[in-house]
Amino acid sequence: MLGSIVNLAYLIGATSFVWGLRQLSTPDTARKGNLLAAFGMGIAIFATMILPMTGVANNYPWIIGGMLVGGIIGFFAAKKVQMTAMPQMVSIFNGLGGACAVVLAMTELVHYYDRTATLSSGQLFIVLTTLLIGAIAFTGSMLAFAKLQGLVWDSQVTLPKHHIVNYILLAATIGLTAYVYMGGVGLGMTMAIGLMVLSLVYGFSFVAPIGGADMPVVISLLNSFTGLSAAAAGLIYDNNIMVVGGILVGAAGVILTVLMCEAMNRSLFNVLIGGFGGGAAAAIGADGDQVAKTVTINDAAIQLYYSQSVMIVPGYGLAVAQAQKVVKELDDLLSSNGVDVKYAIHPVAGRMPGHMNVLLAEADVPYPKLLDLEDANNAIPNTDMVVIIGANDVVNPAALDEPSSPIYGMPVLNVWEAKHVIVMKRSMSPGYAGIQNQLFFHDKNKMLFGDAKDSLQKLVSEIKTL
Amino acid sequence: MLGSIVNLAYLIGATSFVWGLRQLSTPDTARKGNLLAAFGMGIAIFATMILPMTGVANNYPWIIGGMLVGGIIGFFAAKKVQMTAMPQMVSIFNGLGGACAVVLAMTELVHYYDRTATLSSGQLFIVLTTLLIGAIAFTGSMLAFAKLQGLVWDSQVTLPKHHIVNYILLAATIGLTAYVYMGGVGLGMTMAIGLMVLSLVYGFSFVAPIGGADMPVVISLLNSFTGLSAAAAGLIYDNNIMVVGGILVGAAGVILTVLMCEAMNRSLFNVLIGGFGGGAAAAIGADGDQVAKTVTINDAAIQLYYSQSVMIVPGYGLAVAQAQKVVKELDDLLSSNGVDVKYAIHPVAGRMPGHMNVLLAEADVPYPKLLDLEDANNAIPNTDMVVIIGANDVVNPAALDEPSSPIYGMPVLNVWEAKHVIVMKRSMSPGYAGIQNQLFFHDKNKMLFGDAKDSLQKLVSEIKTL
Amino acid sequence: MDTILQFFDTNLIMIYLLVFTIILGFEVISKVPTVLHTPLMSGANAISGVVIIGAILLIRAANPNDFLTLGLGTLGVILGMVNVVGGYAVTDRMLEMFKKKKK
Amino acid sequence: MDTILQFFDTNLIMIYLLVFTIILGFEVISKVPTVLHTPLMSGANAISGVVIIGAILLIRAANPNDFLTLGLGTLGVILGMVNVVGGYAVTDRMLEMFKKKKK
Amino acid sequence: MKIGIPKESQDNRIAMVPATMKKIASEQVIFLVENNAGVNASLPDTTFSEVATITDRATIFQDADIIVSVNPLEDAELSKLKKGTLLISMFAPYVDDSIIGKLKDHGLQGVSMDMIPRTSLAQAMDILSSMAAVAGYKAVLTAANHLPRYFPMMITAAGSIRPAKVLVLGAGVAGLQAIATARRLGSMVEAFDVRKAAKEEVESLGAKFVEVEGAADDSAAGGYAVEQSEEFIKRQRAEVQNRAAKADVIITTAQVRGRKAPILLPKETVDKMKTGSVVVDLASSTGGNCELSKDNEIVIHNGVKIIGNSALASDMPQDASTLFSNNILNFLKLIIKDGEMVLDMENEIIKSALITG
Amino acid sequence: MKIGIPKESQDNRIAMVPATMKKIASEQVIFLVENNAGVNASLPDTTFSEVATITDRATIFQDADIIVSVNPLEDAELSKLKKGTLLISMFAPYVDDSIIGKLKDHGLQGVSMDMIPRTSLAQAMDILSSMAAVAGYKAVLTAANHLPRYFPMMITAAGSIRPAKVLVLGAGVAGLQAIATARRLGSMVEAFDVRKAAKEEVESLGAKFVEVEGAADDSAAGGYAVEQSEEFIKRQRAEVQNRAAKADVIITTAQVRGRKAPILLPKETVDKMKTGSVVVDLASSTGGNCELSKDNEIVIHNGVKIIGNSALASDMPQDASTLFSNNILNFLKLIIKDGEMVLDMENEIIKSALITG
Ligand SMILES: NC(=O)c1ccc[n+]([C@@H]2O[C@H](COP(=O)([O-])OP(=O)(O)OC[C@H]3O[C@@H](n4cnc5c(N)ncnc54)[C@H](OP(=O)(O)O)[C@@H]3O)[C@@H](O)[C@H]2O)c1
Ligand SMILES: NC(=O)c1ccc[n+]([C@@H]2O[C@H](COP(=O)([O-])OP(=O)(O)OC[C@H]3O[C@@H](n4cnc5c(N)ncnc54)[C@H](OP(=O)(O)O)[C@@H]3O)[C@@H](O)[C@H]2O)c1
Ligand SMILES: NC(=O)c1ccc[n+]([C@@H]2O[C@H](COP(=O)([O-])OP(=O)(O)OC[C@H]3O[C@@H](n4cnc5c(N)ncnc54)[C@H](O)[C@@H]3O)[C@@H](O)[C@H]2O)c1
Ligand SMILES: NC(=O)c1ccc[n+]([C@@H]2O[C@H](COP(=O)([O-])OP(=O)(O)OC[C@H]3O[C@@H](n4cnc5c(N)ncnc54)[C@H](O)[C@@H]3O)[C@@H](O)[C@H]2O)c1
Repeated sequence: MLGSIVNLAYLIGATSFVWGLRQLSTPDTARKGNLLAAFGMGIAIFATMILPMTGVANNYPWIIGGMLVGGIIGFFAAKKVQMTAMPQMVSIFNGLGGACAVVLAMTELVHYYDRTATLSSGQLFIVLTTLLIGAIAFTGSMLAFAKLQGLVWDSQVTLPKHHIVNYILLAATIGLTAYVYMGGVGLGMTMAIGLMVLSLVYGFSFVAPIGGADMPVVISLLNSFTGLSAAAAGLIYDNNIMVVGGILVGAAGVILTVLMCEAMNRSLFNVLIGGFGGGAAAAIGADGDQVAKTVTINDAAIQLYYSQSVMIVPGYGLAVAQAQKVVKELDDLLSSNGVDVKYAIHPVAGRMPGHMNVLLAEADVPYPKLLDLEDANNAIPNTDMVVIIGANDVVNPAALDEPSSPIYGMPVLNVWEAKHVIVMKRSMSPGYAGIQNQLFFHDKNKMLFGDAKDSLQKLVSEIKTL
Repeated sequence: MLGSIVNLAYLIGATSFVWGLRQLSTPDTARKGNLLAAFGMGIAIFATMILPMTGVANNYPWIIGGMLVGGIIGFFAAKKVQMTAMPQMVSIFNGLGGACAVVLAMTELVHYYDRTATLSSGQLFIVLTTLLIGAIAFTGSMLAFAKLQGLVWDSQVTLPKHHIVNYILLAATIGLTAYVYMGGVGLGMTMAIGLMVLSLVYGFSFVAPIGGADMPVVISLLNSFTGLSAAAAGLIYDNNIMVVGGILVGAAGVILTVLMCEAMNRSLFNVLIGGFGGGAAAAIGADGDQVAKTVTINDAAIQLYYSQSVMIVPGYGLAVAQAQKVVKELDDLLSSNGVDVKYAIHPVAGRMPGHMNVLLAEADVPYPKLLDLEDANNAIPNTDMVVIIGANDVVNPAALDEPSSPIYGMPVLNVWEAKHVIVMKRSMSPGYAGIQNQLFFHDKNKMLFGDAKDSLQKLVSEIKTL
Repeated sequence: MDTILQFFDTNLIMIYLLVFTIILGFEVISKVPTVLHTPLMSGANAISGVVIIGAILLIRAANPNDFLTLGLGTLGVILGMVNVVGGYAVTDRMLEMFKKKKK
Repeated sequence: MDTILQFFDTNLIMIYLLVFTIILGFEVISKVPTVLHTPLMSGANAISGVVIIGAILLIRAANPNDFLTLGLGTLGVILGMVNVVGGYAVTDRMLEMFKKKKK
Repeated sequence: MKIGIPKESQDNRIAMVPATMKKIASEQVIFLVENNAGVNASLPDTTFSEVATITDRATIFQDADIIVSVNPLEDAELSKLKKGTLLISMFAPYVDDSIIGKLKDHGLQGVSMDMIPRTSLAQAMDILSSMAAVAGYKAVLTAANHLPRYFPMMITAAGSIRPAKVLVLGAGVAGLQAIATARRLGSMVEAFDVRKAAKEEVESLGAKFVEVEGAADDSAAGGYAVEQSEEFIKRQRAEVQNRAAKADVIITTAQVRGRKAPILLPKETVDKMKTGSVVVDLASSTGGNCELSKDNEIVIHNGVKIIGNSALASDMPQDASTLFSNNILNFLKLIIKDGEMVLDMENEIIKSALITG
Repeated sequence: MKIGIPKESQDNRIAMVPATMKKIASEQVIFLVENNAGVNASLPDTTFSEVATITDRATIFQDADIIVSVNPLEDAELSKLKKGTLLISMFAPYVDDSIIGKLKDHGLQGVSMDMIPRTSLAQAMDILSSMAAVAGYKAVLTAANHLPRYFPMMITAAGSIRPAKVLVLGAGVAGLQAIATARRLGSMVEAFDVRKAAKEEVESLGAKFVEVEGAADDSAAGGYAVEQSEEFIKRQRAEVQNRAAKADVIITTAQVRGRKAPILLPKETVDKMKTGSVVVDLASSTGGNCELSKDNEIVIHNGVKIIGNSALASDMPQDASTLFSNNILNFLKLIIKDGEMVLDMENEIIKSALITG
């Protein structure tokens, strides 16, 4: 009877995982999905506590103690972490999951080698797999965390010809695993510990050459590993929900990793071969030793969608791209979602007096939305996002702080006083006045390269999916 | 060994079903998906032929003979059927699947009652379930076919208070099932046949009151039933792929049914309660005994997308809805897909001379796309689709053929000479001249009710998904 | 009640499988564009022709002299086969329409 | 080879389940908007904390005097619990951002 | 049959243009065009040579069976015509019906194009519509040319210019065309009319209809409806005066057939307008919608220019003539069968237009 | 310090408007405005009363330290000024530099606003830009008013009117503004300019740039480039003449500083144009882009109206004055520090503008 209830609870738990993940993949239901998955986990843990086991000591205090400690640590870590440090946190959590699998596997091996328990050859295989995958997930995640947190420089953890080193390490690890598997119970604990160490080293070395910008992809992949190790551990304990949950996460993790690569326009292979990762993305915006950060359409869409106020700064590039109607579409879309959208019209934007007025009137932007220089500069400090569409000279801070600049003294839009700035243009090339723009390298600024109409159209589609 | 191969084949077959269905749900891959599912079915059938069974006669000639006959019938039926008669065909096929389940269940019962085989109570339950569901799917589908084919009038198959009759029938069927189940082997074949007949009658009666326009929804639901009956039959034979395939189709069918209802803006309940179905949809466009056909956004989108040439006829309604920019979007979308889009501007469309010109110029429609009355009337006979957006008097055939009409003699756009016509307006109400428009009841014409801007926006979104 | 529980416990994995299959069925369909409703219905219908396997098994296990069973079984095979072959073929024809364009 | 075949045949339904679970995993994720990549990763990570169940089972079955096992098991519980609780909590925080609007 | 086209004395238009004549000219239907009749509409005599005989006014008066003109001939000239001649012109008998008597006295027949019913069917001959459309378009151009300010908004290095506010009173054909044109030029346009359908029509051009807040009031049922609605109309009138005082350009087109045009802009409102603002009054020939306007004159009051002009179509003579000519053609097609004139009094249109019938 | 604003003799504009004066007027900076100086720009004397002293011309000449005017004062008046007075105006020394000597002879200083460099920085004082923009806008309105045809397309019951074709030659500030305005009015616009950037600029306003097919030719590398490009330019010129012959309206704005304006419309081209078409030549003051145009005159050639007017901004005096005034204000801010005039010759702008420096 109790057994059936536990079975049912597990079934419910597993279904909650599936349905929770499903809901997690739609913005509207994501939060509910997370709660559902958490509920499934709660049920599964509770069921495991009451699962009928004959002739065991239960040792509940140990369990409950451990749960309290872990729960509190996890809870506060999650609450305290900065919004911007989320990916790191996920990476740590993931590593701990991997570590848990390692601990389980090692415990089994301890019992196996001191002959207090036996393992069939199939079971031994599973235990070793758990160990191997869990260990890689553990150290890999920890290094990923360290990189994201800025605790290490990429270069400091890379050896020359690192990916060859990695291949060798991987071969060694797999070889040792096979050896331990074949060796049987006579081999002793030392070998097992050796295997663990080697796996841990490989996990570290695997992540080492991959660039900081690619860390999210790596974390997702390692997350998939943790899932697989949990599934393997589930096979050890013949526990359905561990198997199902682990496999589910394993599969989802793989797909998610691929999707994340796609979103970055890279292949998984390209990311994993390492070394190029961090470099490639940043190179576009480089100028001497200054680097302009770029933003993906996706991130730009989110930032816009969740802003309170957006200021659009049109420039000559808007006219060249003939993007005025798409701008209006973006405006309508954001406005209908409660974002306050205004336009900052610099007096000399474009190539003739009133150029921007002509374009925006054509797109039917209501006059009251257009602010002139003075009003715009007053409004900018309270603006969440400034979106600069093909403007350049009119937002160049050199006009204020670079006496040698030919435009020094010209009033410009002080866009950098807003919380965030996005510049849409096709390249880093200068505008009419032919001078470089320091704004592009400003802390608050991100570049969105491409033809303005194109970028805007993509933004609109992206926001529609939110 | 062979057993394992069969098992593997089944696994592959089942996976093909899942993946095939998945691919079927994206236009790009739909065809591949269908082939994949067919491949899965082929593998499954082949595996069933070689499945190791001890001490059986196999009777291959019977099987192969049956397969040849069925296959040839199915193939030629599918090839010969008119494009427009597809839903009917699907309905027949589905009915036959249900019939097959009925045959299987009846055979089991024959053996059960003549005591050449025994059934555990669980098995009996399953067999009866197969019979019941299969029978409903069978007659229901057949009636759905007949309705779609126009072989019966809705009214001819409805009794007064039909849904109450249905409830009673359903109760009787379930009651009899329970009785047969309880009765055990002593009850004899007659009762089983009675149950079959009752189930068949219920299937018929269940579909009877539902309107012709709702038949696709009903077919989808009955398809789900067939799937479930296949799954139940799979349990009889303890055959994995039948169970998995059947359940999959059962689940997919339910969701698809719900989606189809949603696309029609109706609830499943509303459809099934019957009687209102056909009526409600048609009532909108009714005028005395004439009925204007309506078109769904979806169908309109497909028709437009797959046209060679489209003529847009704007009228005052376009101006009222201020839909000019969305029209341009539709135009751009279609043009970029190789559709030749033109505009037919009637000289008195709108409420002032040049009204349409002002609007379309605002939306930047190039002048060469605008045809005046004469050019448009020359072009219309070679046009696949005419889309009339909030125009009325200017496309009223009464001007040509109804001497009593106040607009008799006025030149109008002879839109009915095109292959298909869609009229977008909010209701059946007349235009400026205050006279009814026979075009709305024309054979070639379908109405798309709603605010023009709204309808156009939906059309655009829909076409983007194609 | 007890039999049900027992049934549940012994067929646990099968039940997992059923539940997951149902979810898969939902999931796979849940985002289908309306255009594909009819072909999808048709394709799913073809899959439901899997019931033919039951008829094949029935015939294979039948006594060669039991003409009733053989006859019914063959009827089942015919019906099922029409469903399967016709279903796939008709779906394919419907989907042919879609291949025309696609940049 | 034979053992594998045998394993395959006896665990057939389990294998179905695994395959279907994998497909489900793919399917459920395949259409996620890029916005949700990070929260989804985080949520999936929390689920992978299900490994804690192994640690619980380990402790429950352990000899009360086998402190090595108990210790390791408890370590496992702690690690797993951090993953589970932290994972869900952090996901929830990320998703809080999204609730703001939505007509 | 001979159709004569005399030169207009006060107007740049010509009643028929060569392109249109070509469509009906035949051996039976011959056009006589006065020397230089089209020159002001940029249609020199050479352009007529293929379809018409160029001749002098006297010849036309003697020979023509039908005489088409934009404006009626001088009374004095009526006596020079053959008996039975059909005159087609805009006689505006609803303003002054003495013309009917005069025509009859001289044994002439008269078709007044402005009497054609305003139905969908007759729109192809509706000269009031086609001319009003030209007038509406021209009214805005005239205003823009007289306004010392920009129409569109301009944010420039030399300062920001707010867009001009244009108020259109009377949203008939001319008013709607004015709205469309003013919107095109980038100004902010508001409009007002008493017709019920006007609000929708104005909004169908993307402009704002002048409405008083609380218009929803009249959804209240029962006996109050009428009274409330009067109160509402009153408030609306007040609102119109308010908007007028703030407008840069006002274009008035409100006419009531056969009556003096309603005064929509009293002197007090003009007093409140900004210097340099412009009023174009298309109703000036029937008294004007602005109290101060004078027909065919520009009055400057307090720095506000009030342009009274009911014949703006004459300022765009070529296209106006083409449109006019097409209208005439469509009417001629109705009354000329096989080269013979047949005035079928059963026909609603002919019956209404033939003022001497 | 006193700044004097005399009334313009030939121009409706006024060099400074009250709204702008307010921004710089103080106890040290006092404005003297001549009686009725603003009246033609719809700025009666009353509007100045708060910020300036209204006085007569002679007083201004005697008292003012700076005199700002749109057009230069008559030579005869220079002697009436105090020595050291700074004159700010548009002297156009690149056309006739004798003015420099005259100013120096009378001990006067002269700032010519049209000498301010055309850089991004100086755009706030760039009077050429702001006035050219007004002129471009006005040029289209003028053309539309003179054209006997519609600008936009009209498909009506009285016939279909094709949209007018507008050709803009010279796509500088005025040309671009003309393009924008003509497009707004619904005409089909083409434009041409010799500057490389012009194509993109024209297209950025949605108009067509006149190009000969086969422009891709010059992607061919090597020594041929130049020769080919000349051949190409020739064909392009020919194409421009072609388009011109078909245009309803041509607006020419091409100027080359300090030189006679290039002839872009020879007589032969005008000969081929349709009767009733209109040419507006903004370059007429420097000889005109059209061979036939005369400055400040309307020439009618073969039914084509050629309107030579380089001072169209004066026809929209209020906004033109406002913009002019803002430009002046921005310049004054540069030279007036704490109520004192400081002419910092290190400053690029002042150095270029101070023609007597
Ligand atoms: N307003 C006037 O009257 C007038 C007249 C003449 C000159 N100017 C001068 O023009 C300048 C105006 O400033 P501004 O900020 O408007 O323009 P800007 O400084 O010229 O910058 C325009 C930017 O737009 C980008 N761009 C061009 N085409 C694009 C496309 N299709 N998609 C996306 N980006 C595109 C270009 O960068 P990429 O090439 O990297 O895309 C360029 O940096 C000032 O210097 C002003 O003085 C003004
Ligand atoms: N061009 C002129 O100068 C002029 C001037 C005055 C009068 N007219 C007359 O106006 C008529 C013009 O013909 P027409 O075909 O353009 O117009 P119409 O005959 O008046 O028909 C317009 C149709 O648009 C529909 N509609 C209105 N708002 C809509 C919306 N938001 N969305 C979708 N549909 C909407 C209306 O039907 P629902 O209410 O069912 O939606 C109506 O039947 C002619 O009779 C003409 O003589 C013309
Ligand atoms: N049947 C057709 O196809 C057709 C063609 C053209 C016009 N029409 C109709 O004819 C009618 C008149 O058109 P029109 O342009 O010749 O009208 P009009 O020149 O006689 O009057 C112009 C406008 O002024 C309005 N007006 C009158 N008194 C007013 C007041 N006190 N305050 C405000 N506005 C006032 C009128 O309502 C009208 O809209 C309109 O309803 C129009 O739709 C019909
Ligand atoms: N820095 C700034 O912010 C700023 C401000 C205003 C203008 N400008 C620049 O100044 C330049 C001149 O502007 P403008 O309007 O005063 O010019 P302009 O009035 O001197 O000349 C008008 C146009 O005519 C063109 N042109 C000359 N000869 C021609 C010929 N033979 N055929 C065709 N076209 C010919 C010129 O290229 C110019 O575009 C432009 O490049 C403009 O972008 C810069």
